[in-house]
Amino acid sequence: MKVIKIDKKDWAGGLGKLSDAYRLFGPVKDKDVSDFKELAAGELPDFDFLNTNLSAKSAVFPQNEVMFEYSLDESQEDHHIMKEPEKDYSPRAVIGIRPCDAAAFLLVKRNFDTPEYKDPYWIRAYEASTFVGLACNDPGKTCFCTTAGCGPFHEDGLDVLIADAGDHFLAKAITEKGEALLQAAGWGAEADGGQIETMKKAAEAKISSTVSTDSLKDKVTTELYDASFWEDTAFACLNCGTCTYVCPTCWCFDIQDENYGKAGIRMRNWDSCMYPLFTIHGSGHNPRGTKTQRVRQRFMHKLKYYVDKYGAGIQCVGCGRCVRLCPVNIDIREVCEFMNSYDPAATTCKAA
Amino acid sequence: MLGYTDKIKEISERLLKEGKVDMVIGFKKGTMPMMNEPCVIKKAEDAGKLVWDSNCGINLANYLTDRKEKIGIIAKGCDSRNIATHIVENKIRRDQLVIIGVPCKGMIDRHKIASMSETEILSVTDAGDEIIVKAEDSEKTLKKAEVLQKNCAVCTHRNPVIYDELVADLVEEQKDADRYADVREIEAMSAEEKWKYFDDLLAPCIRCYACRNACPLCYCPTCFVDESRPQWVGKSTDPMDTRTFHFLRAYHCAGRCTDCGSCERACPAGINIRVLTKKLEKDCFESYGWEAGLTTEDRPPLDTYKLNDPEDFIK
Amino acid sequence: MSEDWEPKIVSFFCNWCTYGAADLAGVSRFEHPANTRVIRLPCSGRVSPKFILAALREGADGVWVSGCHPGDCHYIEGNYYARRKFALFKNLLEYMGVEPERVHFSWISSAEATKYVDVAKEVIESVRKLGPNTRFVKHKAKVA
Amino acid sequence: MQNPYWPYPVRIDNVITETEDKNLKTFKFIFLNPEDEEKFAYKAGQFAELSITGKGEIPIGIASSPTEKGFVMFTVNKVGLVSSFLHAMRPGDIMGIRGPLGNWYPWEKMEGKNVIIIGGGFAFTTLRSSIIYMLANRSKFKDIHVIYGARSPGMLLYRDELAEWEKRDDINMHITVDATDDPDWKYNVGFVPTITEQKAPPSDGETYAIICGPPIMIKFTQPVLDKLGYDNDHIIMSLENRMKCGIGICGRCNIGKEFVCKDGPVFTLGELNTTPKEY
Repeated sequence: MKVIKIDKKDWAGGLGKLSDAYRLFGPVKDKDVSDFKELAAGELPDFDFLNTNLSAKSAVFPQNEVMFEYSLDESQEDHHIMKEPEKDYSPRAVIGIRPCDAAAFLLVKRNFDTPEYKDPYWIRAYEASTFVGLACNDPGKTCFCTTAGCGPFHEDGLDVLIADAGDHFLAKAITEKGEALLQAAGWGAEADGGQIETMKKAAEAKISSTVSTDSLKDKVTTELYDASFWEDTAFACLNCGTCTYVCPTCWCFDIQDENYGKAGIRMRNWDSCMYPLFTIHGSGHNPRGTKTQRVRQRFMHKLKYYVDKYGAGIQCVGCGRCVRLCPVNIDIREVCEFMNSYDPAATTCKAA
Repeated sequence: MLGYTDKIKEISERLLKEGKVDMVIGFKKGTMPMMNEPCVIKKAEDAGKLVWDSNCGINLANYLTDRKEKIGIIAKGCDSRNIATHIVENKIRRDQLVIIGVPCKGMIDRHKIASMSETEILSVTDAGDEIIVKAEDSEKTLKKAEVLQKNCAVCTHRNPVIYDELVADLVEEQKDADRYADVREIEAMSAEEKWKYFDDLLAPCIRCYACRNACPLCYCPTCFVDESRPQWVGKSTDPMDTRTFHFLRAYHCAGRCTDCGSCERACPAGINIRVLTKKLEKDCFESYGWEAGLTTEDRPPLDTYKLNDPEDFIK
Repeated sequence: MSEDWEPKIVSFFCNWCTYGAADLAGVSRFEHPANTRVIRLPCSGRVSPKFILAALREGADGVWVSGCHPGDCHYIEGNYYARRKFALFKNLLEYMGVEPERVHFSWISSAEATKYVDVAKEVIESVRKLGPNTRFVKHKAKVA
Repeated sequence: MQNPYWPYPVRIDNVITETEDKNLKTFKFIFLNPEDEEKFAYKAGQFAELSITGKGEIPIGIASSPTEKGFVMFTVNKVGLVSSFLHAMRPGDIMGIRGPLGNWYPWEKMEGKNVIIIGGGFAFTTLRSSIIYMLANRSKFKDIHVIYGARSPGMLLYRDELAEWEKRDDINMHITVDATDDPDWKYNVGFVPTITEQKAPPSDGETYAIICGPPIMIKFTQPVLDKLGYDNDHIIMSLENRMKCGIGICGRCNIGKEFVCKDGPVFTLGELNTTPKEY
C-alpha cells in the first residue's frame, strides 16, 4: 500500500479533521507517566515516550466496563432483568499505538472472538477501532519484540504505520480502514516507501534483547509444570497484579454487580492470576493457593498453554513492560529461557 | 557500602555451611539497572550470588511471614524494624532467625534517577558516596545523598535495631532530619484543598495492589478488599473506591509502619503513597510516643492504652 | 442544598450506655431531632473504621460514635482501645479532606439522657451547617 | 451479535429444602419468555450460571433432565454471597439463568454400554439429571448401576425419587450413608469406595463409570475402579473450579490449556492425567 508524507505542521490540523469522524485515543503524559486516554478536543497525542506505562489494551478493553444495567425496584416492569446499556461504538482511532500493542490485539482476539462464543463488548470496540501505529525508531533495552513474533515496525494488527522522520512523518496505509483514515485527515502527499524500510532495518538492529521460544511447543506440559525452577523463580514475587495489568496480552477479568440504591450495574474489571481470589472455590479450597502456583500459571499460560492451544506462538509481544515495572525484577525473558531449555532428564540426573 | 557484599557472602556461606540456617534471604543482582531481586539461598556454594548496593529497597521482612525454617536474613535498619514487628505479631519467631544486620546509608530513588535521564539508563553503580549513572550517550556522577529514596533521606534508624551478625561498623544516624515536612504541608490545607490533593495524588492508581503486597505488614489471610460479605470497597478504579482502599490500607499500618518505602518503590504508577502512612506514623509518635519496630518487648500502640490518652475530640 | 434537606446521621452506639441513654431520653419524653439512624453494638471497641467509612460511602451526611466513659466499659477496657483507634482514624479522615464536623465521638452513660439530647442536637446542627456529605460517597461507578 | 453474558430472565417457581441441615435447596425455575426455554436446550452433565441480579452469578450443574419440560431445576449448596442470597429468595422472585454451559457426559459413546454412576454428597445433581435422562431412554443403555452416598439419611438429595428408583428393576440402586442410628434404615452403611468395591460390577471393557463427589471420595474410589478393570478412558469425572464468564473467556478456571467451563466440566480420567491438577 502507498506511503504518505505528513509534514509535522499539518499533523495537528489532520488530527483536528479526524476528530470529526473518530473518537481519538492517544498517549498522554501525566506526571512523567504516559498512558492511553481518550483525547480531549484539540488535545494532541504526546509522542515523547518509549512506551506507555499501561498498554493500549484499555482502548478496546477498559479496566472497568459496564456489561448490563438493571433495576431492583419491583414497581418497574423489567425489574431484576439485565439490560444492555447504550454504548458508543462509533469509529475510534488509536493514534500512536506501538506496533507491539497492536499485534497484541490479534493474540487477544483469539480469546474474545471464538467459534463458539463472541464477546460482544470487546469485538464491537475492536471493530470500531482504527489503529494508527507509531513505529519505534529507538526501541528500549527491555524490548524483545523481534524474537516475540513482532518488531519495531511490525505491521500486523495496525491499519496505519507512522514513522517519525524528523520534520515529517511517513505514514503507510496497511488496511483499507487505514487508508480511509488518512484520507479523512486530508494527508495525501505521496512519498517514497523505501525510507521506511531503511528505518525499519536500523530500528531492528537496535534490539539487543531476545528470547528463545522454539522448543516450548515440544515440552510436555506436566513436566514443565513440575519443573524445579518455579520455586526460585517465584520467590521474590509479591503477587501484585502489576505485570498482568500493564501487559497488552493479559485479558483476564472479573464480573461484579454494583448496586446504587434500587439500581445497579453488572460490570467487568481486569483481574489477575496473581491474586488468590482469582481461583478460590466457595469451599475455601484454592487450586492455585500458593504464590509459586500463581506465578507458574502466568508464565505457563503465556509461554506454554497458549502456544499449545492455538499453535500460533507465544502470548507475548515482547513489549518489556512487565520487566520494567515488576517491583522485584522478575524477568519473563529469564523465565522463558528456563522453560525453553528445560530438560527434565538433566534435572533428575543432577538430583540423583 | 563497598565491602558489604563480600561480608554478606562470607557470613551467609558460613551460616549455611555450619547448618545454623536452612536458607538465607537476601538480594541477587537484577536484570535491570537499579533493580536487585530478593532471593533465597539454600546452599553454601550459592552464597556468591548475594549482593548489596543502593538498590536493595524492597523490605525483606515481607518474605518471612509464617515461614517455618531457620532463616538467615539480611536486614538494613527498616527491615530489622519490620522483623521486630513480625516477631511481636507472631509472624515469625526470634529463635528461627539469624539476622545479618546491614548498617545502611540509604537506597536510591529509581523513579527519580530514571526521570533525570533523557535516554534510557544502562547501568547505575555505587562508588562510595556517589553513584555513577550510565545512559546511552552519557555518564553522570551523582551525589548519592541527593538521589536517595524519599524515606531514606529522612531516615533516623539506618542501623539495624536487632541483629546477630553485622556486616560493617554501625553508621552515624541522621540527627536533624525533618521527618514530617510533607505531612505538615498537607495538614495546613483546608478540607477542600486536602480532598483535591488526594484526588490528584491517587488518580493514577490502577488498583494493582503492589503497595499492599510489597508491604511486610500486609499479611491478612483475607484482605478487606477481598471480603464480600459485606463488601467494603468496590473493585473498579472509581475514585471513591481507590480512595477507600488507600485509606484503609494506610490505616491498617497505623503504629506498625516503619516508613521503609517499599510501597512507594513498588508502585508502578509512581504514586507518593507514603504521605498517608506517614501521617499515622507522625500521630503515633506525637500522641503515644511510639516508633514502630524498635523493640520486641513493647506492645504496638493500638494493642495497648494509657488511662490518660488524649481525647479532646470526644464530647 | 434544597430547603427541606435534613441531615442523615448514622450512629453507632454502645449497648451498655449511649443506647440506654437514647432509650431513657425517649421514655423521659425529651424532645430531640430525629435525624439519627442508630446501630447498636456491644461496645465502642466493636466499631471498625470500616463501619464509619461504609456509612459515609452509602451517603450518610454524618457519623456519630458513642460509648461508655473511660473506666465504665462493660468489658473493662474496650473503650480505651477504641479511643486510640478513633483518634488515629479521625485524624486520617480529616487529613484526607473530610470536614472535622462530619464524624463525631462522645462518651454518654446510660443515665445521661440530657447529655444524649444535647450531643444529638450538637451533632445534627454541626452536620446541617456543613450541608450534604460529598466525601467518600460512592456514586455510580464511572465505567466505560 | 448474541450476547453470551446475558442471562435469560426466569421466575422461581418452587423451592424445596432437600437436606436436614437446610444447606441444600432445590430451585425450580420457569423462563419468563417461553422461547428462551428452547434456546436453553441442554444435555445431562451441563451447567448454567445462576444470575442473581445485584449479587452476581454462580455456576451450578443442571439437576433437571432434558426430558423434563416446562422448567429447569438446580440444587444449590449455601456457601457464599450469591448462594446465601439465593437461599433467602422465594417463589415468584425474578432472576436469570445463563447457559447451558460446558460439555456433557458422553451420551453418544455410552449408548449400548453398561453405565455405573457413583456420586457422593451434593455432587449428585447432574447425576440426577443423567438418571432421569437414561430412564427416559432406557432402551439405549445396558445395565445401569447407581452408587450414591451421603453423610446420613437426612443428607441424601431427592429422597422421594431415590425411593422410586429403588422399586424399579431396570436400575440397580446402591444407596449408602456414612453412618446412621436410624433402626429403619434399610439400605447400605459405609463409605462410597467401600460400597463400590462390594456392589459395582466389574468392567466388561466397555462399561462407563461416571464419578462425581468430594475429592476424598474420588481419591479412594479410583483405585477400586482400577481393580474392577475400568481404564482411564472409561472413567468420567465432572470438575468444579471457580468460574465467572462460563464461556472460556475470563481466564480463571483453566487446568493447563483447557478451561473447565468450556472444554469441561466433564473430562475422562485419561484426559485429566495429561493436565496439571489445578482443581
